[in-house]
Order: sequence, then structure tokens, then C-alpha cells
Amino acid sequence: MEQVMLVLIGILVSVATYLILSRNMIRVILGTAVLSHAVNLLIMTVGGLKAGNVPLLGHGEEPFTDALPQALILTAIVISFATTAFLLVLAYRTYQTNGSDDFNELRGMSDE
Amino acid sequence: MIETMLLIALALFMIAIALHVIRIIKGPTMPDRAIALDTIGVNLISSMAIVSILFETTAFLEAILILGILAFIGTIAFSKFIERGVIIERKSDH
Amino acid sequence: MTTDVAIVLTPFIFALMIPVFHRYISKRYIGWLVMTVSFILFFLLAAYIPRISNGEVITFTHEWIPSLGINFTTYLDGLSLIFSLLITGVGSLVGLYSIFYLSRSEQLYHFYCYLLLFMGAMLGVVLSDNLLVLYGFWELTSVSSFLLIAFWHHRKASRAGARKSMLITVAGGISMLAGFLMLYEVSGTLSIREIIDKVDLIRGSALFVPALVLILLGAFTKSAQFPFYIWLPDAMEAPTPVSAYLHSATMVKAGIYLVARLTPVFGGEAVWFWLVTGVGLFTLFWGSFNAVKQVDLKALLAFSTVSQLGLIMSLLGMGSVAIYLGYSAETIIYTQAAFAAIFHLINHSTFKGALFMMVGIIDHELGTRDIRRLGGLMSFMPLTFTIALIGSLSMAGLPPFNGFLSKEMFFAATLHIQDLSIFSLDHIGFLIPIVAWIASVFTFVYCLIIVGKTFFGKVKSHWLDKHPHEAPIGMLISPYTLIIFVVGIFFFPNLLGQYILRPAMASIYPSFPSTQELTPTIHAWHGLLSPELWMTIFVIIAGIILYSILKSWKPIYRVLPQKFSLNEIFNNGILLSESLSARLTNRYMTGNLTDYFVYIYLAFLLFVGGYFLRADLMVLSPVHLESLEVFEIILVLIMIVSSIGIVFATSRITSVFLNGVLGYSTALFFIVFRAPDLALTQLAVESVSTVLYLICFRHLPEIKKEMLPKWKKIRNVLISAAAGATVTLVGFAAIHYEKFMTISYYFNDSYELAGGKNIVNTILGDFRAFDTMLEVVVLFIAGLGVYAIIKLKAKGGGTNENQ
Amino acid sequence: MRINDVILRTVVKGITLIILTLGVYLFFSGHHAPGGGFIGGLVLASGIILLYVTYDIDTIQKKIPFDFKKVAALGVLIATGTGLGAIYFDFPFLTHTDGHFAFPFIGDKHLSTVTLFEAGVALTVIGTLVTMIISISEDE
Amino acid sequence: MNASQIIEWICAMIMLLGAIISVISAVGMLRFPDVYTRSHAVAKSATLGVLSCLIGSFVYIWVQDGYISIRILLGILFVFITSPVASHLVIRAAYRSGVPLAEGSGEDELKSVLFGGKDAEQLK
Amino acid sequence: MFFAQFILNLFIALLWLLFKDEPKPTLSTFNTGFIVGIGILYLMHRFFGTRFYLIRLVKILKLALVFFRELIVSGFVVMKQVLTPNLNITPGIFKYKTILEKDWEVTALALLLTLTPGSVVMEVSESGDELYIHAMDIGQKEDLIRSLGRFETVILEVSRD
Amino acid sequence: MSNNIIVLPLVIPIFTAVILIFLRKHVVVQRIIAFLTMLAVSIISFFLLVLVQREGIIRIDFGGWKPPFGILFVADAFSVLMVLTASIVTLICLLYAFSTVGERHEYMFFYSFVLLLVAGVNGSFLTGDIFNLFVCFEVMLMASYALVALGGEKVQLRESLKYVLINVVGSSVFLIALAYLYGTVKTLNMAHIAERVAEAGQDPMLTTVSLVLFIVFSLKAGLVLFFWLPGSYVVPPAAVQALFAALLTKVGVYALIRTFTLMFPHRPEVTHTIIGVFAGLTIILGCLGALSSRNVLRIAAYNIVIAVGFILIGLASGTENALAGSVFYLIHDMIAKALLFLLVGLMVFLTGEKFIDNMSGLIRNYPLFGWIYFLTMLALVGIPPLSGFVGKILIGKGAIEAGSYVLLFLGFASSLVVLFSLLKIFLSSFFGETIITNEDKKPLPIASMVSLVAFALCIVVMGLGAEQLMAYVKDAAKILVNPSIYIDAILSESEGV
Ligand code: NA
Ligand code: NA
Repeated sequence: MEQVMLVLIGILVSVATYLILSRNMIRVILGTAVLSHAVNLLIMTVGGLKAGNVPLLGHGEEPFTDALPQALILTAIVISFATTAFLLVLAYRTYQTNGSDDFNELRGMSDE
Repeated sequence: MIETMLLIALALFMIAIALHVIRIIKGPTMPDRAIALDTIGVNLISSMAIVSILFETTAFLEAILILGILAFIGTIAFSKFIERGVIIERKSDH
Repeated sequence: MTTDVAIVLTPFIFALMIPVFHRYISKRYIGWLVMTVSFILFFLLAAYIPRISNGEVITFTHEWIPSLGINFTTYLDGLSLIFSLLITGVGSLVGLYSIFYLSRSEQLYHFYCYLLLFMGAMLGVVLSDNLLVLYGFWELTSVSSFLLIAFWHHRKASRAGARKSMLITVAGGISMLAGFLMLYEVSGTLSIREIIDKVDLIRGSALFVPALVLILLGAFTKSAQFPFYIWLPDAMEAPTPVSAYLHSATMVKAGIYLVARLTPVFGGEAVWFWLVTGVGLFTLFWGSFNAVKQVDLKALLAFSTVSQLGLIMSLLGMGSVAIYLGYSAETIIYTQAAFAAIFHLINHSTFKGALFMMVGIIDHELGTRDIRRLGGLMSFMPLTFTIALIGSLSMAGLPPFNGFLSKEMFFAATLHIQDLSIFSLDHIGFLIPIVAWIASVFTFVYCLIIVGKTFFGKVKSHWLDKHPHEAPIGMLISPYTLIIFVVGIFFFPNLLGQYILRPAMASIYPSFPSTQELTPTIHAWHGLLSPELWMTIFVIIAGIILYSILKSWKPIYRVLPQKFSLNEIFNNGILLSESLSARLTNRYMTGNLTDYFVYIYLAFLLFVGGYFLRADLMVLSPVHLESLEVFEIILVLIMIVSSIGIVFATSRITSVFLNGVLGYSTALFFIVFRAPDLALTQLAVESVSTVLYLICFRHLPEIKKEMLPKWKKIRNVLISAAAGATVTLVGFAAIHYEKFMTISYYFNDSYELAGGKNIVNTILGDFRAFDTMLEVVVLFIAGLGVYAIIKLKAKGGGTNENQ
Repeated sequence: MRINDVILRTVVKGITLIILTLGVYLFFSGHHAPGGGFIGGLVLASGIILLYVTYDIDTIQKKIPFDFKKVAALGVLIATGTGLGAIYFDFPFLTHTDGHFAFPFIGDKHLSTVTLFEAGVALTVIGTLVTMIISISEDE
Repeated sequence: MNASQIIEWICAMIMLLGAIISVISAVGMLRFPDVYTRSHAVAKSATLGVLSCLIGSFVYIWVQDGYISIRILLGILFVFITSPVASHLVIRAAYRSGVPLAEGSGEDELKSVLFGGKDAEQLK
Repeated sequence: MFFAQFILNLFIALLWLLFKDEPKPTLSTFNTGFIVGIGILYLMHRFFGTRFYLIRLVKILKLALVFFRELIVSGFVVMKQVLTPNLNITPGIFKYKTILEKDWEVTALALLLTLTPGSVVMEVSESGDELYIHAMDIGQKEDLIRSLGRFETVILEVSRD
Repeated sequence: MSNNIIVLPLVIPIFTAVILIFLRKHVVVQRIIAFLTMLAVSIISFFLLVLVQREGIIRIDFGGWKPPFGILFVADAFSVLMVLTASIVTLICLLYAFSTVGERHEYMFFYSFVLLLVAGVNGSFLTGDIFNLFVCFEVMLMASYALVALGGEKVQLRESLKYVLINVVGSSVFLIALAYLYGTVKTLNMAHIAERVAEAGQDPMLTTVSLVLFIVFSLKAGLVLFFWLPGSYVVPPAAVQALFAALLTKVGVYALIRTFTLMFPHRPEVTHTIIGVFAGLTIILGCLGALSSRNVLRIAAYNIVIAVGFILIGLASGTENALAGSVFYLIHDMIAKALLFLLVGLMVFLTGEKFIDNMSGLIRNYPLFGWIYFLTMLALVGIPPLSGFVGKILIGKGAIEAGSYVLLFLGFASSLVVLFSLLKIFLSSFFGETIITNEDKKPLPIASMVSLVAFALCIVVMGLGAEQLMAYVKDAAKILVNPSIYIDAILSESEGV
């Protein structure tokens, strides 16, 4: 299972990377979103999968699956959401003021 | 036996989702995609229900309800976006 | 606090007081104040002469950074005393001179403040025992010199000259610092005295030669040795008192001081000998050779200073062989080179100071220093002419002036040294007196130029702005004082030798037993057969001949094209460094985000991927494959298809939908992996994100087809594939890493420990509540930030801040 | 023809009640079951956002007249404040305490400062999300 | 096989049926000619699929654990109410955004009301 | 009036709880009180001039059942269409004027209709009394209109006072 | 007694930042509160420093959960020195902001963002938990995103977007590193990680993980991966630039030093070599950048890069002296770079120009301003007795001890480029004919001058009083070369885990 997940994560990372290397704002932002999916799954996977029951006392017996990565991912999800929200707004404000959504055109003068 | 049936059901739901993904990719129109995504959400609800039974836990039942709510909100947002380009209006036009 | 500390600090205290109190002091008094301060200091120092000449050494330590061994230790011995006297003595004369030289309309308090800063710094250099403190004062002399050169900073040339001197001298200083640190590393101390005690330890070290070379770089830049001298002629942009003081009498001698001071450490080594002597000799030649072609009197004097500094430097180099040879009756003659160095150093300060002041007078009274415009001034300015004559003749090495004595000793030293068979001297040693002689000829020539082209010949009054007349008496006091020394030292050299020079010899040769032996009696007359006398005579003959046919051989200066001159190389080097670095920097700092991402990924691949492959960590054996279900495989495929779909999506909504599918699928995986809280959060966040995307899309355009050149596409694909592969493969290795047990078992007692049955929630709310608190803060900042960047629009745009 | 949203609005009026109730439920159940302050807050925020989507900003702001920035700020204050409370009693920052309290009508309740902490989290989430969505939507 | 096992069996069957229905409706999504007809496919079949699945699991859990899951009941209610609304909204949006009816469609009484007889494309 | 009666019922249950005056009030006592309240209200409801509120509950249940039946039927109809090798349908849009007035009534009708085989409500007119309906097969328009009438009756049964 | 004082440098700014939201309309009150907050934090940090000096490493286990299970803040000399410096720098920058940043910004939660930034920075310094470090980074970054974009100018938004995107990707890489780290050593407490890594002898797998962290922190520190820096550091208001210059990259540097002294010190032949190469490259590229520009802001920005490379020479060399030098220089650079940015910011503010060729003779109009610039330049070049000196010689000595002569050369040569680039500004813009007549002369805002003078005093006092500081710096370096001190202070009471 872990290996399959890792392959999936690898593909997601590749896709994210390809998007991040795009010129278009939205594609880059989507790239970061895909990357954060990949990262969350990676934390989950490397922490060990299906190693036990749902980490809820009273819902099953030990062993429980490792709860710590879950807590970490939760935090990561929230942070990545916050960043994405900010990023989106920043992106459109940039587009509004600069008139372009193409990073190739958003270079700026070399010595501004 | 029951487990096998449930696993088959799950796989079928996944296939359904996969077909909807194809619809999302193919389009051709935005509403097509919106419907497909909405339906994926609905299918996920079913999948979660089945997983709950497979794992013999009620821990995931909240997710079912939440997904129902959120898929609905998402669909409203999409349709408003498609229809008006604006999801939340400043003033009511009534 | 002892007097010597007070001596170092006083100039600084006054320097700091001037900017604070200048408003309350009339401009005319500031100059007097400075003069008085330095004069008092001179006397305080002079009062030490008896004690020092008795072989006493006066030290005082004030702890600064004792934990690093950096302490403010003053060390007053013979060598420092000479320099201190020069600094304060010439300082007071220059102070006096500038009172009359500088117009009241100038920013005088700046000038005197810098001057005092310099004086303090210079005293610090020569009185510090601690290498790093010495370094500090050393740099401070560069800084104050910079400020003084740039005194008229509205002139472009002043700024350029200041910059050049600062860059070169600070560069040397930094290199010297590195050398000091190496010495520190080897000897474990920063105290010069202690270092000298540990010479044997130091000589055995691998860092010996590097330290030596680095420190010499510092000395050479400061003392304007070839090829670093180029800053000195440009430093002549400074007001003439500054040139007289810093750039001939004192600051440029700091390098000499350092070489003399560290001779006990480095002397006696071939590298040291050849570097110091060789560079010194070549500088001597090069400076005198170039001085001849100058048309600006100050520039001429600058080159002459370069040349004379080379002379002193080479003498110190020659003197260092005595350390190699060890103390004996035969080797004593080599120490005389060092003796001559110190002697000439003093002499040079006197005549060169006087000459600079003379040029200052001409400049001040006539408004020009260009010898092509000058001539025939003898009759208008007889007093000034006297200064010029005596100073020049002394510099040329003629009796009855002090320059003659030291020049003779120099020739003697060059002749002695070529007899040695150490340091390959038996092969090329004969060149030393030859170079010395040739250089002296040119020296003679330019001395004639100074006098001849300025004071003889016809007056070119059409060139002059002002009618030539004699200088005010105030401006003449200082040069005449110096001239008195020029003459006085010739007649009473041994007074100087016994009281001033002898203690200095003890500093240079601390290991040699009797200082008395090291101090020769100075004779003006060595007998008719002495070869140095004949060298001098031939210098005079050759010099006069060359001067008279000057026009016929001057074209040789044009043989070397201007653009190959060191100056041009320096200037072009700076321009080139700017343009080249701009080209290089702009090449990779493209401003294009994609490029920046490429760099990040390449770094990641290179170091993480590269190391991973090199360390051979690849593990491919399967783990828990039996737990894989069909639906999971389909789900994986769904995710792969949707993610790749994003890449090929032509509309942004499709991309967002597919990203939504990824989010939903991830949530399902979280359920499969027994993480209900995660699934809930993922679902909620995914939906809200999607809404956010859509809301923002109102303000954004539809994505366009990505038009990339093929090579970029290939590059991106390669980087992406490699990044994915790296993450996957490192992950493979990580899941096989089973050395440690997780700390999570602790949280399984969440109910007993924290009263919660939902372990994940208990971690978030209690065990790691701090993370949660901050995560909430992050979210809050994001919300506030979103609000702020929407509401705060650039000026001119419509703002809506009332919400 | 103008859009008539009667179907949507009628349905949303009803289900928003369910959503908000679910949000509160998830908030409180988090300690022993999936849920908690963050998720509860998200669901509550979703409910409010649903109202905004269905109606419009002016209408909803009249009916729910909060400055959501301040709601978020209040949330952060509560979340950090619980930690500071521990400092006051010289316990390590963020030490939680709990106890059973008897309330009239509701009866014996197990209360914990964790709940207070989570309430802060929830308020922040609600305030932030709504602030974000409204301010973006208001932007012309 | 006791009664509860039989009921569990039936539940599983129902869930499987729901899955099959969902797959069929997904096929409908691919087969139907335009967004309007596709929306029929999901508004009914998919909803039916998920409802059967939810009801199956509700009963299953009830029988097995004696646990009446209000959350599943609410979920059922939710899907029941929201999925037609969603269909309504999406196809309204589709129509208003100018997605044409499939080829071979019959009468259209809305077109004249909305676009005054003009083509949606012309209107934009 | 639905809610007024319901709250009255709750009040009776509470009263019952107070009458019993147990050391610890329990849910079962409350429930008993509630059932007692139902009886009393049934007796009294004509005094309020309205229907007994539980009748409406029964009607709502009926409406729900109609919904559900429609859903199942339409689901299978659509599936049949999906699985039919050749699609032979003529989609179209028609207008239906409803007699229903209240928002929730119209909404319920629209939802029902949407769950009916082959029809989806596309628009509600501004006045709120006309529905534009997309039919999978416009040929079955008359059937649909008939169903719509039936639905209106069921809805009115719930809403009638 | 629980050591709650350690958390105050993070909590107090957050708390007041939030309170300021409610005082939005009262700009003056906001200023006062923000200033008092940072004053309080500075005093507390100083007290903490004394405490740490007296009692050694102290820590606070949040919620009372013992390490390695809970999150904790660890105060050792290094972290507290950083916190103290950051707080003082912020305090002084706030003063500058009062008179220059403008009510539009202040009204848009400017002070809240600044306080939150400091909170994140202080948290990053203090935390003893690697995941919490990530979270603190995010607090800091998020606040920096807001600050860098606040203002809405065209260029500003453009550069902010790039800045945010790069950091978002950086954060993802950080999480990847954390995933691997947890996947291998199965713990998050930094001391515990250190213990386990040592136990495993830092095998190649763990070294790989450390390299992922290295990339992340290099990106934050601007170690070779600095290309995001010049663009984004020059767009916000000067006070913010100064804060960024002082704090942001330094947090990355701090993290690098902690990572490779505490957690992954056992494979210097790999990690420290790479760090050395990176440090050298950074210096070279930074120097090229500083030489290339005639824009005061860019020159200043590239000077940050140079300093980062220079500081990391200390880490690459790894001796106690070298690390002490890094710590000392880090403190110096935080202060001096903040000052430098305030100075160049003030130049732009007064003249409306960014290019040195368009400014001239400022020293005649604003003598004190000009001389403070000059002093700052000298401090940055490392001329004694100013603040840059001691750090420089310690790093130099360390490099010699470690035999890193190339780095020694690059580091010392870079001082010359620093001098050259800053002198260029001084000569072209401060010296020369003045182009501002007395009528056109904008008055210098008093508060900004106060902050400049305060910083200048810091530079001088830090140089002259280096011995006082050295006591703490030596403590810091001692722990950096002997990570067991740190590990023991965290884990000694917890039974074997
Ligand atoms: Na229907
Ligand atoms: Na200029």
C-alpha cells in the first residue's frame, strides 16, 4: 500500500512541479494546491498506513493507527488553506494592477 | 461474503467517479463539469458509508453529512459562477 | 590611566567634541585648538625620550574584549616613540600651516575633526601592542584619510581619489587582518610582544608564509608600494596640509612601521627579504622614474614619496638578513640597513613635509601647481624658494642636508648586501645597488625639476590667475621649522641616533644583545674611497645630464600606452567589475518566477536526489502490499488521471474541478487510512477553497494556452519527473527505516492524560495545542491580510477603507 | 426575465438550520468523536457562506450584523487567553484544566478549558473565512 | 443464518445495487447528448444510488450495533432535498449561460422569454 | 398554526413533568406528558379553528413517500434510457402555470417534479407561478402535466388549514 | 515555578496584535501600544537572557506535557540572544514607522502585522519542536506576506506574488522534510531527534533528510537560493524592509545553524562541505549583485545576501570560535542591516529617487543622517570598534582553525565589496554637490531620526561593549559545539523513550 501511495505522491509532485513551472498565475497556484495534497499524503504514508484502528478511544481496540501524523496534517491543511486564500487574492490584485497573469511578463525591470 | 460485496460496491463507486472525472475532463461545457463534480461528491458519500461498514466504525458518519452539505454549497457556487460570473453579490437585485 | 593612553585618546576626545561644540567655537580657533593639542601631545611624548632611550618600555593595558584576547594595550618603545613624535610633531606644524592655508569659508570643523581623528588613529597604530587593536586604528587611518581626501567632495576628482585610496588601503587592511588572525592561530596570542617571544613556534607553522604575505599586502598598500601606490597620486586631491601630513609624513609610513615592528617575527626569511627588499627597490625605481614625467607639482611629490617609501622599505628588507645571520660582529653591518631605514624615514618626513608645504604655498598664492605654467618664481618668492631648494637637495641626497646622510647609508647597505651568498643573493644580488643607483639618478632629476621648473626660467604670468608674491608669514613657519631639522640633523645626526634611533633598533632586533652595538655613529664623510660617495657623485653627474636633455628622452614615457598603466587597469577593473557583474547577475536574476523555481528544484534534485543516489539508499522491496484493495487502486488511478488532467486542462474551471476531485479523493484516502478528522477537515477546506477560487476568478482572466519553447517544455518535464521520482524514492527508503519507535504511543492514553477520547483532537487541543493556537493565528493573519490588500489600494485608485 | 431564486432560498433557509446545528454539534463532540473547534468552525462558516451565496452581502449583513474581523480577533484572543490563564495560575502556558459543574436546567456538565480553547479556534475560523469571502466579493 | 444476518445481507445487496445504479448513471453522464439530459441522469439515478446506499448502511448499522444513526438519516434527507435543487440550479445556469439544447430537441418555450427570440450567443 | 400547536404540546408535557414532581425529572416522564398532550390537543383542536397538527405530519409523511416513489421510478426510467442502445428522445422545454402560491409550496413542487421521470425544473418566473420545465422527451408532456396536478393536490393537502 | 516567561516574547505580541484590531480607528493608541509591547518584550527578553546566563538552558513544556511528547520552548543563550535582538530591532523600527509609514497603512493593521511577524520570528527562535518550527515559520511568513503586499503598488504586488509563491513551495518542501523526518526518527522534539540521530550514527538516510531541511532553510536564509530576496525586499515601506532585512533571512540562518549543530552534526564531510560551498557561492553571487546595481535598495538587498554567506562560513567551519562568530555576526547583522535599510529607505523617502546617480550631496542637507550612514557602512565592513568587527574576526579565526582558507578569502574579500558598494552610495549620494535647495528640503521626521540614532548607538555600544556580549555568545557557541548540553537539558528527566 505504502509504495502505491508513494508512486501516487510522486506523480502528484511531478504534476505540481510541472504546473509550478508554468507561466500562468492560476496554474502555478493550482500547482501549489496539488503539491500540498501530495505533501499531506506523504506525511500520512511515511508515518505508516492502516497500522491500526481509528484513533478514537471507544471505537475500537488498540493498536490505533498513528495519530500524530494526522494532527500534523490537520495543521498543514489549515495553513495551506490560509496561504492559498491569500495567494489567490494577491494574484488577482497583481493581475488588476499589472494587467498580466503571465509570469514571463511580470519580470519587472532588472534594476527596479 | 458481505465484505466482498461491499468491496465490489466500493470499486463500482470508484468506477462511477472515474467516469465522472472523464466527464470533467471532456466537458464540453462548464455545467457538465459542475454536474459531474457534484455527482462525484454524492458518490463519495456512498463510498464513505460503505467504508464505515467495512471498518465497523461510526467515526466517518459525520463526513457523510458534511460532504452532502459542502458538495451542495459547491454546486450552488459553480452554478452561480457559470450563470452570473459572481458568486456572492453585493446587493440583491430584487 | 597612564599618559600614553591619554595620548591616544585625546585626539579622539577632541575630534568628537568638535562636531558637538563647533557651533559655539569660532572657526578661527578650531585650528589653533588642534595645533595646541598636538603640540602638547608632542611634548608629552618627548618627555619619554630619556626613559625610552634608557631602554625602558612603557606599557599599559586596558581590557576591551579579554575573552578574545583583544585588549587595548599601549606599548611605547623606541620604534613607537619615533612614530609618535613624528605624528604629533608634524601634526602640530600642519595644524599651524592649515590655519593660514584654509579659507575661513571652508567647513573647517570637519577638516580639523578628521585631522584629529587621523592623529588619534595613527597614534593608536604605533602604540598598540595588540594586533587587532592595531588593525582597528589602521583602518581608522584609512577612513580619516578618505574623509580628508574627499574634503572637497563636490569635486569629482576628490571623490574618485578618496574612493581609490579607501578601497586599496582597506583591501590591504583586510588582508593584513587575515594575516594577523593566522598569527593568532599559530601563536595563540594577539600581543605583538608575546608573538615575538614565540617566533620559533611561528616559523615552524604552515601558516607562516601565508600570514607573512597577507600582512605584507597590508603594509605595501598602506605604504604605497608597487603596484598599490596608485592611490597616492590621486590622494593629492586632498588639501595640501593633508598631503604633507598623511600622505608623506605619517600615514604612508604605517606600512613601514608594521614591517619594522614585525621584522623580529618574519625577518630572516628569504620570502620576507625578497618581498620587502624587492618590492621596495622596484617601488623606489618606479616612483622616481614616474615622478619625472609629472607636470603637477603635487603629483610629482606624490611619486617621489612613493619612491622614497620604496627606499625605506627596501632598507628594512635588507636589514632583516641580520636576523637570519644571527648576532655577530660581522653581521652588525646589515643591521645598519634597518638603522638607515628609520633614519631616512625621519629625514623624509622633514624634507618632504617642507616640500609639500612649499607646493601648498605656490598653489595657494598662484592658484596653480602645474609646472608648465610656473617658472621664475625665485625673485617673487625667495623664502619659498629656499624651502624648495633645501628640501629638494636633501631629497636628492646632497650635503649638507639630512637626506645625504641616509642616502649614503642606503648605498652602503645595497653594496653590503650584494656580497651575501644567502637567499640567492650571490646570483642576483648585484642588481640591488644598480637599481638603487638608477633610481637615485631619477630622484636627482625630479629634484632638479622641482626647483628648476618652478623657480628658474621665465615667469609665465599669462598662465597665472594671480600675481606672484611671497606667502604670509604664518604659512612659512611650519616649513621653516622642518627645514631647520633638515639642516640640523645633518650636523647633529648622532644626537638623533643615540636618543631616538637607538631605542628603535632594540625594537627591530629584540634578540640582539647590545643595542649600543647596533647603533652606528653617523658620519657625513666616509672617506674619499668609500664607494657610496662615488655612487652619489655619479648620481649627480648623470642626473644633471639627464635633466639637461630631458626633452630628448621624455618620449620613452609614451612607450607604454596609457591604457596599460596601473591606474587605467584599476579604473577599468572597477568599471568592468560593475558591468560584468551586472551582466552575470541579470543573466540569472531574470525576475521570472519560473526561473527561480527551476533553481529551487535543481538545488533540491542536486543535493537530495544526488546524495540519495550516491549513498545508494534505493529500496524497492514491497511493504504491506497485501492490504491493497481494488477500489484503492481505482482511486489512485482517479487521482493520477485528474492530476494529469489539470496539466492539460484548457480552462481554469476544469482545473479547479479536477483539483477538487483530488481533494475529495484525498479525503476518501484519509477515511481509508482511519483519519476521520482529517477527512472532515479536508472536505471542508476543499470546498471552501473551491468557492474561493471561483470568487477570485471573477477578477482573473481565463488561462491561456501555455506557449513555451520546446526546450523549456522538455526541461520542465524532466525537472518535474525527477522531482516526483526523488520524493517517491526517498519515501521508499523512509518507509523501510525502522530503527525507532514512534512517540505516538503516549497519546493513546489521551483519555487518562487529557480527558479526550479522540486522540487526534486531543493532540490538537491539548498535547500540541500550541501548534493549533499558532495555526489559528496564521489563518487569522491570512484573513486580515486578504482584507487589507483588497481594501488598501495604491494611491490614486479608489480606496474603500471604511468597512 | 429576472432570476427567481425561490427554490434555492426556500431550501437554504431550511438546511442552514441543519448545517449550523451540525456545526455546533461537531464543535462540542470533537473531544470524544471526530470534530472539534476547527471543523465545527468550518461548518458554521460554511453555513454562513451558504447564506451569503444564496442571498447577498447587504441582506445578510443586516441580518447577521457582526464585524467578522472582530469575531476572528476575539477567537484568537480566547485561544491565546486560555493559555495565558494558565500562566496566571503559574502552570505552563496552555495547561488545560477541567471539572464538572452543575448547571440549572442542563444538569451536570463536564467542562474543560480545552473547550474554551476550541471555541476560540472556531470563532477565528468563522470570522476569518467570512471576512475573506465577503471582502473578496465586495471588491469591484 | 439468523434474521439479523439476513438483513445484513439484504443491506449489502441494496448497497451493491446502489453502486450499480451509480455506475449506470455515470455511464449516462457519458452517453447523453447535452447537459440537460445528463442532468436528468444524475438528478435521479445518482441520487437513487446514494440513497439506497445510505439506507442500506443505516439499516446495517442499526441491525448490527443497534445504533440509530441520526447523521445518516439527516444525510438521506439532505441528499433528497439538495440534489434536485442542485440540478435545477446547474441547468438553469447552463441555459442562461447559453449552452444550447442538444440537436433534435423539440419545442422551447423559455427561449423567447429569456432571450427574446435571439440566440444566446448574439445576446452576449 | 403547526408550530403553535406543537409548542402547546411541549407545554403540556412540561406541565406533566411538574405535576409528577419527581425527585429527578426524566425523559420518559416528559415523553409520557407529550403523549398525554397529543390526546388533549386532539380533543381541543377545533377550538383553535385549525386542523389537528399531527394530521399535517401525516400529510408530510405522505408527501415524502410520494417523493421517494418518484425518485425510484424516475431513477429506473433514466437507467433504462442509459442502457438502451439507441436513444430515441426529443428533449424540450415547456411552461407550466401552477396554482400554488407559497414559496415552500412552489419549491416542493419543483423538487418533486425534478425527481419525476424525464423532467427538471429550469426556471421559476419572476411572478413565481410559472415553471419552465425541461423534459427528457417532450412527447410525454401531457403525462408530466398530469403528474404536476397530482403533486399540487398532495402539497395543498399539507398546506391547507 | 514554570518558566512561562519563555513564551511571552511570542504570546504578548500576538495578544496585543489582536487587541489592536479593536483599536483600528485610533492610530495613535495603536502606535503607543505597539511600542510599549515591543518595549516590554525587549525587557522580558533581556531578563530571560540574564536568567539563562544564570541557570543554563531553561524550557517551558506547553500544557505541562513533558518532552518529547509535547511542544516546548527552549531558551538557551543563542535563541534568547536572537529573540532579544529581534525585539530590539523591531522596537526601533516601529519608532521609524511612526513617522514614515503613513496612516493608510496604519489603518490597515500595519502594527498588528508587525507584531505578528515578531511573534513568528521569536517563536522560530525559541521553539524546541521541529514541527512547531514550521508553524512559527508560517506565522512569520504569513505576516510578512501581508506586510510585503500592503500598499497595493504595481511593483509591490508583482514582487509580493513571487515572494509568496516561492515561500509556499518552500513550505511544502519543509513539510516533505518533516514527513521524512517523522517517518525515520519518529519524533518531533529537536533534542529527541538529535538523540536518535546520534544513536543511528546519522546514517545516509538521515543525512538525506537533513539535506531536504538544508534546502528549505537555505531558501529561507537566502543561502544561494536568494533570488526571491532582492525583488521582494525592496517593495514595502522602509520600516518593513528593515524588519525583513533584520529578521527573515536570519531566522533561516538560525534554523540552519540549529539543524546542523544540534540535530545533524555527525556527517560534516557531507553537510558542512555543502554548507561551505553554498556559503562561498552566496558570497560570490551576493557580491556580484551588490556590484551590479546602482539602485540603493538593491545594493542593500544584496548586502543581506553577502552577510548570509559570511555568517554561514562560521557554520561550515564548525569550530567553537567560528560558531561564536556566527552568533555574534548574526546579532550585528540584524541590527546593522535594519539600520542600512532604514537609511536607504530614508534616502528614497527624502529624494523620491532610488538610483544613486539621481541623488547627490545629501550630507549637506542632512549631516547627521549622512554620518550615520557612514558609520553603518564602517560597521558592515567590520571596522573596529563597531559591531561587525568581533563577529568577523571570530569567523575568520574559525575558518583558519578549520582550514577553510577559500572561505576565509571569500569572506574577507566580501568585506571589500561591501565597502565598495556602500561607498558608492556614500560618494555619489551623500557627497557631491547638493541638489536639494533649502526650500525643497523635506524635513527629517524626528521619530525616524531617533530610530536611526538608536540603531547607531547599538552598533557602537555593541562594538565597544563586545566583552559583555561575548559572555552570552560564548555560552551560545558552547552549546552549539556540545549539543549534548542541549539534549540533556531537554531529555534528562524523561525516562528512556
Ligand atoms: Na423529474
Ligand atoms: Na549621485
